Amino acid sequence: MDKSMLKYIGKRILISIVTLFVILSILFLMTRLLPGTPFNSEKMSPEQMEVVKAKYGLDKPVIVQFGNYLKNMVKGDFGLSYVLYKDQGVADIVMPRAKISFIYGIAATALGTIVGMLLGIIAALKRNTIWDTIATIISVLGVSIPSFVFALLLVIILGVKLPVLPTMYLENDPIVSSIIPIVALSMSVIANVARFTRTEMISVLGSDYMTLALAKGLDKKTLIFKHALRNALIPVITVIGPILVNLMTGTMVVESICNVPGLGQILIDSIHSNDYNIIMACSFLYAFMYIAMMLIIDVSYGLIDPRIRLGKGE
Amino acid sequence: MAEREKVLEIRDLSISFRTEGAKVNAIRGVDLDLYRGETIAIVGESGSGKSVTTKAIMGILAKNGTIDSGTINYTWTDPDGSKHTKDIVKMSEKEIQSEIRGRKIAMVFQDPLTSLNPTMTIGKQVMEPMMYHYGTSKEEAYKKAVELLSEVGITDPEARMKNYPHQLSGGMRQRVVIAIALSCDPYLLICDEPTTALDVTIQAKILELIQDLQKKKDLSVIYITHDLGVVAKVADYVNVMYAGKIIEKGTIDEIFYDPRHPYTWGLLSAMPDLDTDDDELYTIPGSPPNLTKKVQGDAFAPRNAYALNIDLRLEPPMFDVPGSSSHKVASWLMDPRAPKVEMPESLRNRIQKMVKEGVAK
Amino acid sequence: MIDQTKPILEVKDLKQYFPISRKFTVKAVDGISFDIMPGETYGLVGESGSGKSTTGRAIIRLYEPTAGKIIFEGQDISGKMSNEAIKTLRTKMAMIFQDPMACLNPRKKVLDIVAQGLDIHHSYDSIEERNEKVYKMLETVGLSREHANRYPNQFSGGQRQRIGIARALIMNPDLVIADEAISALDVSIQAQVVNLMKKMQKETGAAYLFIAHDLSMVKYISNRIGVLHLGHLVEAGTSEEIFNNPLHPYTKSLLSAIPHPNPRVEKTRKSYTYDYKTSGLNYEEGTPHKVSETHYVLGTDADFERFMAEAGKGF
Amino acid sequence: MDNTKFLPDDFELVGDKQNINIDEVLPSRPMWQDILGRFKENKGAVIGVILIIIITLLAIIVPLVSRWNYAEMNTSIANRVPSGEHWFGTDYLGRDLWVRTWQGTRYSLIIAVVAVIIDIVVGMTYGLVSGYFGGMVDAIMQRIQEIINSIPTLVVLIILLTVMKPSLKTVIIALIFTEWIPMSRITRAQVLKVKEEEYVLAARTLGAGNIFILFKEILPNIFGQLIIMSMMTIPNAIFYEAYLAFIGLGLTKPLASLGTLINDGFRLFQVYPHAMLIPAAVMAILMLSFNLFGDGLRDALDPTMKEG
Amino acid sequence: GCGGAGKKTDTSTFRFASELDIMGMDSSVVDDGMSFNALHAITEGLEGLDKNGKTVNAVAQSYKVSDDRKTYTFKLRKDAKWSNGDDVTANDFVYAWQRIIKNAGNYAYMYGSDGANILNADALIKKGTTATQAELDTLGVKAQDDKTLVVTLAAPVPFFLDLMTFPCYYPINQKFAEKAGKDYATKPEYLLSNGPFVMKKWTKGKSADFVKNDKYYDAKDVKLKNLHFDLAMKPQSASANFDSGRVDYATISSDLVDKYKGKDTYKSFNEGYLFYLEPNTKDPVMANKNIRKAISLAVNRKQLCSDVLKDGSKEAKGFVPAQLSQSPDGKDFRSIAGSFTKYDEKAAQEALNAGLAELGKSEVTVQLLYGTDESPMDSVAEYVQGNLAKLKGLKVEMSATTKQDRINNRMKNGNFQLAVTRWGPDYADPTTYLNLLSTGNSNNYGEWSNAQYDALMKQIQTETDASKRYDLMVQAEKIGMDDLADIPLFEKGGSALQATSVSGLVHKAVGVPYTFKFVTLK
Ligand SMILES: Nc1ncnc2c1ncn2[C@@H]1O[C@H](COP(=O)(O)OP(=O)(O)OP(=O)(O)O)[C@@H](O)[C@H]1O
Ligand SMILES: Nc1ncnc2c1ncn2[C@@H]1O[C@H](COP(=O)(O)OP(=O)(O)OP(=O)(O)O)[C@@H](O)[C@H]1O
Ligand SMILES: [Mg+2]
Ligand SMILES: [Mg+2]
Repeated sequence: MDKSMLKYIGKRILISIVTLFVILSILFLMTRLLPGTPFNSEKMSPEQMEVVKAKYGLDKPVIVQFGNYLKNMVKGDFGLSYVLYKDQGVADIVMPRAKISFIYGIAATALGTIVGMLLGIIAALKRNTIWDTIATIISVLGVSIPSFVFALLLVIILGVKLPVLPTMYLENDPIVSSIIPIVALSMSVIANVARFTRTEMISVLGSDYMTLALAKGLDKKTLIFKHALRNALIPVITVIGPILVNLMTGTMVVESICNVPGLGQILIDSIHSNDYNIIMACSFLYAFMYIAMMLIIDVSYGLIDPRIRLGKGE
Repeated sequence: MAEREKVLEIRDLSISFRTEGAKVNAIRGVDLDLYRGETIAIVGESGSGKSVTTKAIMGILAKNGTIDSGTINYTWTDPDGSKHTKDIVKMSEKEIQSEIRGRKIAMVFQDPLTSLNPTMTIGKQVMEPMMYHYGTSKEEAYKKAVELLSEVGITDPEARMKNYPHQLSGGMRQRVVIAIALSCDPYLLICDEPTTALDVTIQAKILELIQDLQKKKDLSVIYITHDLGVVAKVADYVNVMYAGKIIEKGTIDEIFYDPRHPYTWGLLSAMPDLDTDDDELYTIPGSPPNLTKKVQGDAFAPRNAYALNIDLRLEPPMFDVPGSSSHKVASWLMDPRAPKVEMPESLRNRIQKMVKEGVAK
Repeated sequence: MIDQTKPILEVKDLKQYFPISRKFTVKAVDGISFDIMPGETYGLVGESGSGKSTTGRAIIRLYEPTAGKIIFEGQDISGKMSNEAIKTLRTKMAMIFQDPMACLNPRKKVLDIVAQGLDIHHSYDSIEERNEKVYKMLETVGLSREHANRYPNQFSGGQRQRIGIARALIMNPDLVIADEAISALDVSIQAQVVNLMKKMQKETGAAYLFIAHDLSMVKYISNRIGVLHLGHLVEAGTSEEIFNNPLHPYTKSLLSAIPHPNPRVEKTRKSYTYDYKTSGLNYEEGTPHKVSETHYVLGTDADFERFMAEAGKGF
Repeated sequence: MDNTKFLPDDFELVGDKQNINIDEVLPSRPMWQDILGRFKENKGAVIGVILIIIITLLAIIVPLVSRWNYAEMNTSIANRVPSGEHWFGTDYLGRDLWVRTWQGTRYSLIIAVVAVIIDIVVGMTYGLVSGYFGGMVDAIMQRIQEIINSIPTLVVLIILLTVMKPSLKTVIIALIFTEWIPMSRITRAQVLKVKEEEYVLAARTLGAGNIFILFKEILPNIFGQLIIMSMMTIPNAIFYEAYLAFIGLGLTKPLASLGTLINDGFRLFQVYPHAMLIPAAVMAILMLSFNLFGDGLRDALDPTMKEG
Repeated sequence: GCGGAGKKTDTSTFRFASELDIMGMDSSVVDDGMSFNALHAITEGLEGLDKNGKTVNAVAQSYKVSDDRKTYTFKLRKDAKWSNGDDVTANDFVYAWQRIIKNAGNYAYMYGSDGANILNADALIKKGTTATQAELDTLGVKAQDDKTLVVTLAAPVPFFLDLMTFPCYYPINQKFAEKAGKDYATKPEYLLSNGPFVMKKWTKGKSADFVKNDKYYDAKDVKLKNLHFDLAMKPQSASANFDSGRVDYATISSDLVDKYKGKDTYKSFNEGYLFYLEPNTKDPVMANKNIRKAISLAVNRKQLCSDVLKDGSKEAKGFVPAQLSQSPDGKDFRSIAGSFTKYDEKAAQEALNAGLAELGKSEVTVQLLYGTDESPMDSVAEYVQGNLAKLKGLKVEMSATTKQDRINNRMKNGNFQLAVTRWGPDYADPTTYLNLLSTGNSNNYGEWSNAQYDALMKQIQTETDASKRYDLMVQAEKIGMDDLADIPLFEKGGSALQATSVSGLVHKAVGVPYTFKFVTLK
């Protein structure tokens, strides 16, 4: 079992590496298809432009450029920023931001999952009552109101009107200053997870093993938290992965409202300015996260649900 | 016969369910008695209300169900010898949960494949009730769980404790469910079709296991099944249920060798024994009544080849079968004014043969 | 027309393996042979997991058999098949399933469920003709035309199973595989369904492969019976031979497990336990030994002698 | 019992007077009546439909009959709060928000419908194929999806921008790029569940081809669930359109959609909150109705639903 | 943290919020405003700015100009020191100036004929990274001795001294930079300061901290002890942070102006950008002067500024913004050149009719191109469209896109009709705008061409008499404006919130935007 698990993980990692490579190649090509070049200063003469291109090796054929890029990447060198942070190493620029974005994404997902599951459980237990309706409304609002609106509301209310929380990211107090953006980001997670949990919970509650557990004479709390939750959690896990990654890519506006130095803004800026290496690095990190997330989910799926033996089938 | 000690007495139990639009009168006045150490069987077609009755005893009716009337009196003896009787219908949910379920009454469900929590080890699931109800320490619970598992015939119980349900075969799972049921030393065990999902060889083993355990622990058992072969093997008393009512009850011999209700005749005839080679098996025609509608007269009348005019009008009361204190039948055919109706020829022959076989044994 | 003297189905040394991982393979069916004559009912019994369903499914080609031959109406259907062959197979062979609820699509009307075969093979000229066929079929299985426009969940278990039968029989198959067709039903309904199946057999002359673990029903309905254990056909013979003169210890244990609806006998009777591991038998080495023209038992020569010696001794 | 009145023929056999071989069955209703009946019993669903109808009517009628035009600007009355004159107030160019909101709702409704169609046509098909065929096909399709999901949409959109003109068609094309992914994942998961059902096997024994099984056996059984999911993706699509508009691929100004109204209003939110709150409220109500409607529809379509 | 909110308690720190980030601290590379601000806070060039933003000597103690106005000899201050104690030498300038050319920095063009026009710069710029040291040494900048720097120009540049305040002309300590190598200027520890402040901490994309530089020659004039930048802070966030007392100064977008207008914390200033409509004269419709005229007349610039932008933007009267440059006799260029814009709906309709008649059409459709990521361009475009929609016979289609696509794809390739665009001055001289209309200028996307104009521009380049030159520039602008080569819209204003305790912050529209040296806090 353990061995087959390891083998399975190994195989998945190999596939992931191939997938990542394909993503990188496509991205590399696509960045070159973006209109213009990284050097758009309207004030540069065409000759000067050629000089600059040569400086970064962008005058070479794309395939050669890609080869060089891969070579450097394997060494951990993501190249230099061409436009935004001119001539500075991309890794130094992107990594600290990635760290914050990832932490926020994970924290918001965790928070959203916990609250969402609670809501979903309440809705399932109090099915067709006012509680259920309230939970439904909350989850619909969660998906239909964008997270940046929540972020701004929280900033205005908690940060300005009754100043209890900082209105921006503070390096010396990262935890307190992260509350607002994380809460805002978690809203859509809450919504999605609540809905999903409700459906799952209803089917779990109706299952035979819950009846048996009930017949054992366990109280409600034990029933729900010891018996039902884990089983309801399994399908919920599958939705969390993509949510998490969406969160990390969709944080741009919330990041800017809460003044968080994350990946969102720099990715947009780099795309707008054709800063190839930053685009590549950010996208690579996202792709990496996404694929890693999928892998982790598949594996944890097997851990949480003993019925699923990995290595079987595939 | 020694003094029989009554542990359960159900009187006039009526249960209905609210469903979309209609109200289902699933149980319509059930009386049931169970004595210590004895086994009763409830038999009847699918949908006749067997499960609902037993779920009511456990207080685990579905949310949309209500007990409209009746009492479920449960009697138990404390270690100090004092006797107590309580009406489960009147008990609060909390009380039932902490007093009755699992502790005094335990249940084994039909489908062993789905009645174990797939994400919990066997060991945990067996240990849980003891630890929960009696605060047994983990070590002690573990010891007892291993004991229980070996008692229900699981080989290498220590290793199995760590297994998840899906790693066990159907028969083993049902044994685990039985072990769980027995973990808190209940007085009363309810088995709701415990072997329907299992194949014959395993069924036989499980039935024998329950019989052994019952003897060893002096359990009272309620058996729910539609398999008369199973009933024949395990039951002391039989209650035949139809459309939410018990329509015939008696000792096992009375029901098998002297059935009186046409429905019981049908049930007995429908099952081929190993010698049946009629061209066609006997069947009960038609299908059970729709319980969302008010039943007029005898619910079985529309399917009854021996229906009397009064059956269409009035519900028959429980008639005592003359010469027996235990045999009762709810059929107007028992009324002295009714024409004398005999059971079908083929059934009579079969019963005669069975009696002979029984004697030969 | 079907030659009444030749088997409609011949299964020769059928093997069906399922690879679980590179190292481990489930040998669900491991070399079984039997044949079914036209209009005959062949019962297949055995404990859960013995390979009964797998055999049925391999025959109807839901699986690609690992090895062996399946000859249906003179045609080898075990290897790659032409479209034509598949089509005849699909129309001439039909299947009835165990769980009457699970095997009916809950979102389809009975009319469309029963007409499925007709729809797939376009075996009608007009919708009226199609519907008429369905109505007739429904009536044959004891349902009425009014039922055609309902959904499966509006029926009782027995009625559902009749719908399943109607679906299987509407194409006039020559062979029907009934995989535990009655196991999920309660007694009185089992009888209804069995009666119906017998009636239909009389009318259409179809042969049945009747898979079940309820031996009393199997005995009642089958002409011949095969006993499967762990993917091997351990004993085969006519119903009488199997029930009156079981030779293989597994068959004996299976028979001993059947509960008799006779309390005086049943109360004291104990089933007989058979454990392959401790039995000293090895199915792989055994070959079918002929007891009579129709009765075979699996075993080595030595096993066979022992079986014969123990014959009739009961348990 | 003593006071029971007995009739003279009470104790005679009924005999052949009743035909005991007729099965009693549940009363039947035509399918649509059934669905409608179940739907109507669902209070939430009915409210949802009524709201959708009201919103749709407003979206169609208001821009036609209002005395304001959605594009007519008058900066001297910019950023007015709601009043008798301008029921929803005015925006930063002094345009009437009552008209603009309903005009925007119009487009957002179109986008919603388009998104649902894309979900169904692209996402569902992809998920169906991937889940149903499994094995290598599934593995490859999943990888492709991973790749698409991993490439920042903005990069794709900007490349698209160089070859496409902004229009509804472009929005649809852009939606096709990404909108379907969540749907395909859910469809796939559902297919994996359903494809092992016995009735699918039954269809196969009758010779059903893959297409028949996919569309006649599997799809009807997962459709309800998919509708719900599809409803959940509508807001994404609506905001995505706003994002496209911002990049230059969506509706061109002065046309608006609810998404762009919310985005525009958001900029002024601290000063003139009404400009965002009103379209956001319409959006939320719309979403709530869609969800209620979807829930109701799923339950109504499901003939197996028992409990309410 | 104690809730984090609350009022300012620290009176020694000036907290400055910026929407932009510091993109780099290497003066030979950077080209953006916020980096300029930061560099200017720690570095002094030859020339600097006084309290009023006027150019004054800084590292240069004095200078001498040759008669042909082509050679400048700077004497450097003796007490100008780097924060590591090294003297600021003439070689530091030579090294820095050569470095920007060798690095092919974005601002290298400022050395060529589009800027200071330093001898041989044009040729060297084209060589860029491939230029050898020997070639670089031909650049017109020499260290005569440690404290004497000689700069030779290819032609006289009237605004040469102003240019010397620009970061691209700042000195770099060669020894230090070479030792740091690739790391130079990437972290505070790899930076030297010769200005009022020293960089202490720098979190990219987030914040930067400076403290007063005690080694600065003019340290006595610096009252501010600590300077803190909050970087990349969006106006929405900046305003919230200003409200909660976390920042002392923040620029805000026009969306927020109504919230603060009238309060004493509200400030507005001239950003220096000119926003204008650029017609593509190669397009058959836009080639028609009457149509261009109609468009110009139809835009209500005043209302645009007061009702839509609200941030202190002013209606543009011509192609050269007001307050950019003054004539030798101290008059603003605009006041000399007069006004070329007007709002007159009726005249606009007449012009349009005339234009349509010339084209022989009853209606024309014009695509208005703008970038959505260039706020407030989208509001402007929308407003202009609303204005033009009032003209009968003119249909305006909106063509939104990104800035990249707008400039590099659409405008550069002539794939547009009418575009909203903007130009920021590189230096305080009208030619920074007027050059745009020269035939063959790489930024003349509309390809407007006029021989007379070109001749004038050539003349301006070589004219040494300042007032004559000024006159020529006025003439040139008139030619362009009369032909509606471009349709000026407004001069962008900026709005900011400034805590009442703050004074002495210098803002300039050209060159380095902010000077922090004179900031004092109450
Ligand atoms: N939660 C419920 N809601 C509505 N009706 C219910 C509910 N539970 C049971 N019923 C109805 O009550 C009746 C009796 O059901 P019950 O489960 O007791 O039958 P049973 O005799 O156990 O049948 P089976 O042999 O199929 O288990 C049936 O008609 C059933 O439909
Ligand atoms: N698709 C499959 N993949 C792997 N193993 C399978 C597959 N189908 C069946 N098996 C295995 O093959 C063996 C025989 O299964 P089969 O379903 O034929 O038994 P059965 O006799 O029909 O049992 P039951 O009475 O439980 O239906 C079992 O061990 C089963 O787990
Ligand atoms: Mg039941
Ligand atoms: Mg099977």
